[in-house]
Amino acid sequence: MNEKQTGNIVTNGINSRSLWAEAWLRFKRNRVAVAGLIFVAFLIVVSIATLVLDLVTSNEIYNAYVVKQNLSLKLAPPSAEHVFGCDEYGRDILFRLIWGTRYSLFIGVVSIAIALVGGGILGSIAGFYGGKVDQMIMRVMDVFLSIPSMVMAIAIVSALGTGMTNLLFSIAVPQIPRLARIVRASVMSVKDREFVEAARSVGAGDFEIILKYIIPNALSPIIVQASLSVGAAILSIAGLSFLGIGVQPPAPEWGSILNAARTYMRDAWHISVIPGLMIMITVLSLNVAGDGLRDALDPKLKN
Amino acid sequence: MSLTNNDTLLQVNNLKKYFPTPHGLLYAVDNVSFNINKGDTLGVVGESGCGKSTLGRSILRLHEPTAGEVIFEGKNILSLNHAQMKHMRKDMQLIFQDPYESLNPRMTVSQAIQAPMLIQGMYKSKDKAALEKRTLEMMDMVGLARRLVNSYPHELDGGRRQRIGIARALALKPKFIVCDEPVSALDVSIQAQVLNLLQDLQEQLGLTYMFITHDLSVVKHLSTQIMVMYLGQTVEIGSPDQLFHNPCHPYTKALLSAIPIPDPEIKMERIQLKGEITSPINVGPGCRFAKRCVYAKPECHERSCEMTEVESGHKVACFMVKDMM
Amino acid sequence: MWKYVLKRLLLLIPVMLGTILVVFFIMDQSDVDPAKVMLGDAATEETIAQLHEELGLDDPFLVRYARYVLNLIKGDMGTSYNYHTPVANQIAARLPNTILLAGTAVLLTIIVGIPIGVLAAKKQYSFFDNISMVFCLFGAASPAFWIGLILVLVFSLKLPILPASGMGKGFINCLLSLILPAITLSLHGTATAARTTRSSMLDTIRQDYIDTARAKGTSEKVITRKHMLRNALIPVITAVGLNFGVLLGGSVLTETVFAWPGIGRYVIESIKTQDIPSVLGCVVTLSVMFTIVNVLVDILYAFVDPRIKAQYKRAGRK
Amino acid sequence: MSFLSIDNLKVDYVTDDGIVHALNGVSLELVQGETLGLVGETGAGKTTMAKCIMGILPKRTGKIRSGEITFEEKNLLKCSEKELQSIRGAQIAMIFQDPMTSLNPVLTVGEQIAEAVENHERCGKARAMERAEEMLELVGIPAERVHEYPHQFSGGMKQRVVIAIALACNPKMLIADEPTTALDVTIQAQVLEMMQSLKRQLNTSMLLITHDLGVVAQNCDRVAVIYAGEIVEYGTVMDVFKRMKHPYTQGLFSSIPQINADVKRLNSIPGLMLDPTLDVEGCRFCDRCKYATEECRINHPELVEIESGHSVRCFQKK
Repeated sequence: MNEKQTGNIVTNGINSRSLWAEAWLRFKRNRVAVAGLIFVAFLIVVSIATLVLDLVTSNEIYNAYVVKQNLSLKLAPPSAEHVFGCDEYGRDILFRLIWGTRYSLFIGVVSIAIALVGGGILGSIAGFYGGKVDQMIMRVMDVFLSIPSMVMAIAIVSALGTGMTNLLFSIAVPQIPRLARIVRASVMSVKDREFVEAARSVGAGDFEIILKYIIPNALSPIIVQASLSVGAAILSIAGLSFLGIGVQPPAPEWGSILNAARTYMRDAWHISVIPGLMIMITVLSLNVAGDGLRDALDPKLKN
Repeated sequence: MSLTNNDTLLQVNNLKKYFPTPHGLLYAVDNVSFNINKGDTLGVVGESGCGKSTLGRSILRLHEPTAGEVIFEGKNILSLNHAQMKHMRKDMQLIFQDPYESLNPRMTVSQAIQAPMLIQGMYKSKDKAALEKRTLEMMDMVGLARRLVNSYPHELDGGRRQRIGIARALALKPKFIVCDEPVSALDVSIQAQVLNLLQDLQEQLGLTYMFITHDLSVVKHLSTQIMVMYLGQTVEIGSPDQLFHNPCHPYTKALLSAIPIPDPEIKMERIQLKGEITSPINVGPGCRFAKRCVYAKPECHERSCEMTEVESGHKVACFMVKDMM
Repeated sequence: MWKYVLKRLLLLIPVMLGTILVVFFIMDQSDVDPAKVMLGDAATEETIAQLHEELGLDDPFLVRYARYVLNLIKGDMGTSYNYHTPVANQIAARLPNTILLAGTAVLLTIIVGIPIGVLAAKKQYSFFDNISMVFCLFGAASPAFWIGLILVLVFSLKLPILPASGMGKGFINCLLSLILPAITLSLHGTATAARTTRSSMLDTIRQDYIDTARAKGTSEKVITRKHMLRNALIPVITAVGLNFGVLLGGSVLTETVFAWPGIGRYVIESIKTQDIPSVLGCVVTLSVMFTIVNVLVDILYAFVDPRIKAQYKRAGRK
Repeated sequence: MSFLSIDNLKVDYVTDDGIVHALNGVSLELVQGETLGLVGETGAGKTTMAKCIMGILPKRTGKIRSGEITFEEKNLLKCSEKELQSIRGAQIAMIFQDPMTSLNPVLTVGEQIAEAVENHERCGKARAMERAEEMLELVGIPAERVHEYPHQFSGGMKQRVVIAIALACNPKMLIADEPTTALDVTIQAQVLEMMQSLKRQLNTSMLLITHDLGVVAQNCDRVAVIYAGEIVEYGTVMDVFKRMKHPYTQGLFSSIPQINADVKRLNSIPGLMLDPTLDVEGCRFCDRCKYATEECRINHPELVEIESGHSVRCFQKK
């Protein structure tokens, strides 16, 4: 059965849907992916809300509940008052988790955005022009690729220190060659397609071709990869914090809560279990949303 | 070289297009010459790898030819600069083989038809009313229902998509159109619809076609002149009558004899060909068909044969042509 | 073919030089003054300047890089500020442990991940398929160090059957102490390998040549083994190879959690003591390991896929 | 005598976009030793029918709703997978449309031919390989190429290999699904000629699926025209080509440019093939038919024999 022939024939021009709209329809039918997306959206709302709250109350809540030590509650187990219990300084873990959301999301999203800009520029130049330029860029990328990303992040942080900019940088740089590869492959697969030649044959210039013909058609795999990379970035930042070279205490970053928890594992299991679950659910949501995007954007790949 | 007369729209002289490959130079188009008169259709036939598509794209400078001349209305377009070439593209258009590949999947029917006109500055994008009127006219002309104006290509079938491709090419009011296998991706019943449309448009608008195909029946049906190519070279050129009733080149003969005739009462007598088509990489001297030719003599392998006229307008590149006739 | 292998191995050299250049450049950005660290409290401006002169610390970047590479070839990675012994010795003592851990983890990835993927694809949409894909989703989303903590919590603290940290002496003890870290480290890779195998198998099932095989009366078992698996494994090899990089990064975390005496733990220890030559040495070692694995994967690839083998044959002749 | 007969075969595909009615009650007979041509356009159900006979319909989406396929007095649709395996390749073999994708890229052509022999004949590997070499020679490929991989062959050569696989066990029946569509004209002629002579030599019956009327005219004894999952006309080549009765068959003939006739303008069939997800009451062609009457829209015509051995599904042509 040839799909192209059996495809529905539009009877009414008004009902036409672009590929993006069709992808969105397909995405909406995937309940797991929608759940993932909703959870990610929820986390974004939470982190913005806490930021606004801190601004409005000039860190009052933050100081009172998130960082203030209360040794009488040291390692208190979950109770009605403190649903997830308290940590080694008697701070409520729920509060710390909520206020920690922003670190994971902010660093994850911003570092991948940086990597996307870098990788996007390099990859599209390599893919569009090909030849020697492509060779040169990709050889350099190969070198970067042969350094494991976590190892490179550790090297960058150890050399530059653990400031926020350095952290962003240490997560972003190792992702650049990976994204550059995806962008390059995607651009290359589009630029030789016949509709690009068709645009050339009516006299369209490079700029117009890139903007209207290549980018819209090369975007899907890039979006998918970027959404999956954010999950990977969140894992990296948690890892760095866990090693003590990421976000520094007393900031309630999830990985750094886990780092402190190690010492008290025997007496207070909840400190080590709950923040880890939080990281896992966040990354899981991003991954299922990303997988859903892939299936929706490229239905051919769906099994 | 024949002189350009008044009726000639396009003259191609010794056109060459070589591609470098890791295994050597690929002689995709090698020393091809021909004329097309205004309002005529030149059919270009050959099997895969014979360079027919590359020839079409080289004439339009979508591939930059290695050497030769393409004279369109008396101007050698290979000497035009970028801006002049862009202007020239209005007159020379291309219809593609695969209607699933040749339309930008992110553009609606109207966007696809309008894009060439905007690029060429025939209309300004703020000139909405005129542009839309013209788009609908184009859709009427190629037989696309107006209600499809905002449809996307993936919502349409192959025949309709090919009509968009034709409308896009015609939007610039070209004089000359290269049709690169425009119906070979379509089903038989749809094929006929599109072929008829192309014929009607030619009559209405006085178009000149170069029709590239592997299907000899289609070419015979449409063309006023037919050129047969083999591994980058022309082996025979002539009118459909001359070629089909008096084929001179052994390859043309073999090709004609290989077409299965849809009539059980006519039994085919096929001319045997040895081996398979190779690719024109690092070809040596001699006739490129010689290795597969049953009539080949030693000299065929040693030097290549020029095109010689066997009757008015009928040229063949074969040493054995006298024996063939 | 062997010519190709040789060529590929020779190509390793520029990639390694590039890798070391990048790592050296990153570490060079550190504002830690080696002379100050080495001299400790006894440092005066004079002695510092003197040491700078001695060590060539003020030479241009490329000169220092060249010196580092030349020393590296001789097996000299500088002296640890912390231990005051050659970094190379420190690394040599720990490298086998890291290789043991990483090797076991890769092995686990292959012998667990690939069969799960194959079975899931063969029984698409079955209970097993769903369960294993959920497992893979969780596996890929869990921070490895956290899984390590949970495993310790369960198997060392609650049910004390396995050692929580360190590397046991003697074969049995060593093996016992290897179990938890190896599982922790392999989890992410196993999940990735299973998912890649599954989707690659599903892709292969749709191929026309599977219909050809069915049409000649081949049994399903033989089709799976002979026709599907061999084709489906080609992308899996790439995935496992690439995942080795993630695994090496993860080894830093895993070794820290389990106090495994490997390079990963050493690098963190060195960062905390600002022992720059040790950090540099560790990062270089890990990167070079990954580069070598990548080349091995490339070569393996060529052996599995005759199309690629043929390309290389032709390239080799040229 | 009829040796393969299909009776009232109905097949649906269950897809995300709805149920596609691929075959809507196909009945067909193949006479021993003859070639039956099955002609139709994309989506008419040609390949579905071939896959049904072979029992290789995609398990998850392809659903056989009703019908019988009788081959030598056995209903193939009732056979167990084991029985089918012994029939496939040995009794009924199939050639696929695209030679580029129908061979397994990681196995040599020899292994792929030998596999068919090993499946059905109890002979050793060595004997099977010998047989593979014989088959290669038979289809015009030098036996020494037996150890080469598919990518080393051209399209025409690959199709010869596919034919060698199909004929390796001397099947009684051969299904050829568009065997030459992907090939150039001169190569098509070579392959068809070879198939004809092998068919005669081995006394095989053949079902030749194609959309090319020329191929049918030159190679078949009988023809069935299929439209939207139904046979609309069936008869000898002479019946169908010289005394065609169904409006669709007529439309098909007048819409192809013919090399042996001069027509100024083609008569195309207006409109498109019926959307296969729709259920229709009347004739499936009536929307495109210039003879259609009210009766055609309300009632569904049956396939009626109008002269000995020539049947048509049309009210207007009784």
